[in-house]
Amino acid sequence: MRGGSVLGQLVSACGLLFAVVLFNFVVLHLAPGDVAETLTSATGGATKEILDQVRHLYGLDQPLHVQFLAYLSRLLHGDLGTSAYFNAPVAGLILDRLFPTALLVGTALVLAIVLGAMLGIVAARRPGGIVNSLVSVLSLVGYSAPVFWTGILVLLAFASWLPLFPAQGMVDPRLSGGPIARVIDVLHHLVLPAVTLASVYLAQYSRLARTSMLDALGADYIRTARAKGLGEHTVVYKHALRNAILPIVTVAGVQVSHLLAGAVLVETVFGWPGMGRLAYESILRRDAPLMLGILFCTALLVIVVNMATDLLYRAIDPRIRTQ
Amino acid sequence: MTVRSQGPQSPLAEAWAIFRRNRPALLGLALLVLIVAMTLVGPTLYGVDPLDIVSAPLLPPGDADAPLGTDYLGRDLLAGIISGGRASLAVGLSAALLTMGLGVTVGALAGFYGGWIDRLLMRTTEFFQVLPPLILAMTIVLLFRPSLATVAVSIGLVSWPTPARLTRAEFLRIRELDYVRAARAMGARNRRIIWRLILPNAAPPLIVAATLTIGAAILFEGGLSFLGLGDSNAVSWGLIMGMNRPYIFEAWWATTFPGIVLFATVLAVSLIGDGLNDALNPRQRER
Amino acid sequence: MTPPTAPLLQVDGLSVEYVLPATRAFGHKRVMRAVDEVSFSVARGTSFGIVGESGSGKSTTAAAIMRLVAIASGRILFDGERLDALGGEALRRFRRRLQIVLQDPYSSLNPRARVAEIIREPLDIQEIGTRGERRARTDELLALVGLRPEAGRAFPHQFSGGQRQRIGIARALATNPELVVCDEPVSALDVAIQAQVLNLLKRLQRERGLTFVFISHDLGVVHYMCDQVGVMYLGRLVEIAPAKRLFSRPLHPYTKALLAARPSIHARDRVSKAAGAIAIGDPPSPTEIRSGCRFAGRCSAAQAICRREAPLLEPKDEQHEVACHFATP
Amino acid sequence: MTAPVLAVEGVTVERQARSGSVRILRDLAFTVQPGETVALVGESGCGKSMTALAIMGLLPPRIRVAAGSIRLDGEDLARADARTLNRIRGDRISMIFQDPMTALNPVFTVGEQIAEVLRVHRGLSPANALARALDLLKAVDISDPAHRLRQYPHELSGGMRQRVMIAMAVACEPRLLIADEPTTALDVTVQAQVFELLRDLKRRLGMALILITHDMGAVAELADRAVVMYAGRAVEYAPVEELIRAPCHPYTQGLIGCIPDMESGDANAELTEIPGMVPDLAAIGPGCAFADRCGLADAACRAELPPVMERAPGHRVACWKA
Repeated sequence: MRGGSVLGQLVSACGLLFAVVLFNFVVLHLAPGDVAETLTSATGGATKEILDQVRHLYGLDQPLHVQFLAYLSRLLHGDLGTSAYFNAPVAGLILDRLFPTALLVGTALVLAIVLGAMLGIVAARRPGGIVNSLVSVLSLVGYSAPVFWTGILVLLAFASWLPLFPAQGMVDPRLSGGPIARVIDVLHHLVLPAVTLASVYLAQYSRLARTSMLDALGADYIRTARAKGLGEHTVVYKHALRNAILPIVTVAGVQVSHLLAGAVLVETVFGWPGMGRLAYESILRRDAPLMLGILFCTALLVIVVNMATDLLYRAIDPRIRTQ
Repeated sequence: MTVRSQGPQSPLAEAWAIFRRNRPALLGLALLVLIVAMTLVGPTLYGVDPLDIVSAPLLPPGDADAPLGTDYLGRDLLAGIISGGRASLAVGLSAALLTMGLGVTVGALAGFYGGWIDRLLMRTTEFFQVLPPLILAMTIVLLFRPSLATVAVSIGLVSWPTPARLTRAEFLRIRELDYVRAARAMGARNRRIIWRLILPNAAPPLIVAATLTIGAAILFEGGLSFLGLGDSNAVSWGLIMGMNRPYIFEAWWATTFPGIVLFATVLAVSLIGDGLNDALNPRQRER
Repeated sequence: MTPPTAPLLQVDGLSVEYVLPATRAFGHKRVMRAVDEVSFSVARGTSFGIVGESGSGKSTTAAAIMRLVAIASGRILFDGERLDALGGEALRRFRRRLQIVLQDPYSSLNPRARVAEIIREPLDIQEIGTRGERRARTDELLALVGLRPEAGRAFPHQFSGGQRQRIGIARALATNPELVVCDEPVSALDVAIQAQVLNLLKRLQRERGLTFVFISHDLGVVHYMCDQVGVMYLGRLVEIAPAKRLFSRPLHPYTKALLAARPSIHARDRVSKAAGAIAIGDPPSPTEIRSGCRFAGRCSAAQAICRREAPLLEPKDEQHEVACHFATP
Repeated sequence: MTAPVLAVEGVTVERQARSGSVRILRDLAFTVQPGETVALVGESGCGKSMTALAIMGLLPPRIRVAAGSIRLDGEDLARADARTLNRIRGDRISMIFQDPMTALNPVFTVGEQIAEVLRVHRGLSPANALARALDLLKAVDISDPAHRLRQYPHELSGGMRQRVMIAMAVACEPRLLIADEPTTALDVTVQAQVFELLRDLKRRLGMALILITHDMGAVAELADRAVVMYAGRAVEYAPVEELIRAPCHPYTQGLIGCIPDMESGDANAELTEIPGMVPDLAAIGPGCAFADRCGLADAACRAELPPVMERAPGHRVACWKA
């Protein structure tokens, strides 16, 4: 699955990106109805003049391949089109929302991996213990609970009955304070959505960590390590963990796209001003250019993150590095 | 595969014997039967139209007219939950069928024939793994008008690569096994090798995957409806939750109750999936 | 002396190639010759053994004879017919005349089929006999390999390794083949069980006049089973001789090294091993073959010519062929 | 006679199961003298590898030494705590395994893995340990040792990996090395090299060796004395030459007779078969476990377990009919 040179990875990443662009283009043209109407439906029925203007702007009267090349060239110049509802460039709208989403998804991912790995390791070391049962229940519940429902329960519990955290948004607009106070305020807002989003992946990673740790602990090289007279701590945390971490990195990389998708629901529930919330808004307004722009940008994000995990994997697995 | 009653235990009989002793899995099965029964016969037994306004809005549970309370328009929540199951389950089930059908077919072709078919599939799954599934489905539903069919198709479209990869891996593994080589040496045709040798032996993980896919599709449908992208004419659990979301602090029941049923349904399916996994893949049972 | 007959199987310049994935992003695909210009013939009713270590190409040769891998070049004549030229339905029908017994008693039987179905499978595939006849034949085959008729209703996982190998042998004999290719049939079994299976194979050969191509890494097994033996090293046959002759008077340095390396219960009686007889180093990877004799890098007798020119397999006398520039008894 | 390096006495190992415990080793006793090679030989499932793991204190979960003692230079390993065992393992006693492909940790270099032993047991600094690891790689005849030191296991061939395992095992010049089927996964020409290396190291370091194998040929090549095991019990103890020349136990006789051997002349003679198969350990009756497969067995054999009896000096057998 993995392997090949870094250059090869880069080439295939560009290929994927091109496929995403092509997909966007095709889907837009396959959609029922006139393309210009689809693009402008967010304005609530455009006049004939506006439709003509859009047709001209996007070159919709041109042959398809010319349209595609034009589309491609606009993308290369950072032009993702214009949001019909906001009447603003899509690229700018998305860029404004990038940081909140990255903060939310990043925090959730780190939380899920660190906690999940810890639980999984403890569970693997004591197959009959409480933590092991906890991991089993947690993974089952985490997998089965709809994340938007979890979010609502969390809101009801920790923003309403026990009002420890703010219910909506990322910053308190009434706040007046220095930068440190602002950071604290953002973190305060971050707790509930991040925990909610992490809960799903915590379930998965704890189970995965347990499986891979059990695999590693049962491997022949662990018996070798014990036969060398190494202490239990060295055996578990040096010899086993270094191997058990590999599948977690792989899965974390693959799941970034799922995490971004989950962020749509979580951001909607918590009013978090990220790309997911923007996607929700674009659906409410039937804003096709914005939605397509978001699809493109999230795909780009996933590709970048995947390449980063690939590099990380190379760094920690010598079998890939020295092939 | 036929299971005769006499003679030593077949792998299938053995699997059922293991499953029967798995209490969580049986619990899941019972729960699922209950929920399916509720959606099938519930609307006739509880004859309240889920779209009728029966009482004051946001009435708390325990009311004589609406046992589970009312939503923001004053519609009976219980009636909504009972009827909502139909859309959720129908979409979940048909999307899962589509996912598995597409995934298994493509995966089997790629795994069995290899070559360019395989390379094409691998590229395609890579492509779909790059697109965040929910955002992709949102785009499709937005552009193609929401309906139960659009929702089911879009879920199937974004989910098939997972079973396809699994099927491909199983086919790649099994086609190199000695009993398949032996069958080739006997002159077996590809059709026989695929249907009689590889598919039955690849079935256990695929059955488990199919179960999990149903759960995932139900969740997915819930998410789309919650965002208002479901079929607005068909009541579904996700739709009720999405519409009542602005009133969670005033009426916790209107979002919590449908959520519980949705959760219970997926939980039941997951429990059955876990049970099937233990029963069909005995080697991993110790886990 | 047996009267000379036309060979049942004749392999002539057989080569099999594998394409390896490129090591670099835009690098060239590399071709590996797993079997390189292999020629030998097997007389009807005899056993031809192929010995060699891992990577020698012995199992690939077996697969090529069974037409399970693509042949790059060369001819395979079976009873005078061009087996290598057959295809489609003709090849399919032809397969009843040759069968294979595989190494792994665990993966060679379909875990989801009952033993009777497994043994009957070749008859079903080749559409031989009526249902009743196939059933009778199955019982007959079970008895032939020393299993009770009730075994037919059981599933493979209910049997031990040795019994499973018996089932595999019964399956191979279902269509009454003339040639049976045995690919390491006993190497996964414990010695005591190995003897049971070897004796069974030998008895079956005697009773039914079977012809065997017998692949093994174990010199003792080949010596016990075979009339004629070929030694393979990195895809090439380096020596062919009657079994007794090969083991008593080997000519190729590699054969000598193999014999010297084999642990024997008579080690104590043997004069201490000549140091030069043990091959030096590890066998090189089949993907990195250089010109010249393939054994040159590990051979203590290698000269300059060995690294330059690959020796051909040439007859030293009527019975003995060897591929070495300096072959000495 | 000098004091033995290892004295195994009355060792019984049990596996805990829901349905009760199963004895997988029964009343095992043997000694290993300094510098001596003792082979444990038998078919799979006879308990030979379990014996090695019991000596090393590496028994898998739910398997434990229920009775007996395992004394290394007088110190009982069966009763030692984890800390003591860690001090001894890899230092005074070490072990190599069957599959060199999986026995080395794939994510550390060869050098790191060898150096680790020296750092733990000898307290060497990382640099000194690595320098010593280089010497060890030279000692096990690995080509280009300085380069190999920085390589990962997957970059080495099977034979080289087993050499690395050996280098690691002898790093602290142990009193006893246990080799569990050390060449089963290797080609025969490489096997001969590994045997040669083991013989050479034994001579140089004066260590004792326990060779665990299913191959009588390997026993004859390498061992001084052999213990033949069947279904968790030692059925015959003898010096190797005597064992091969005049085996007493019917099982040993069968084991030697069933080897296709080209030096014993007549290839047309059928191989001796041991009929049937190894019994299920949980279902062994009160008598001799081999009785069901033995041509000589009678009612007495099935009724009562034959004790280990001395046939000749150093040659002991557990059989009523021997």
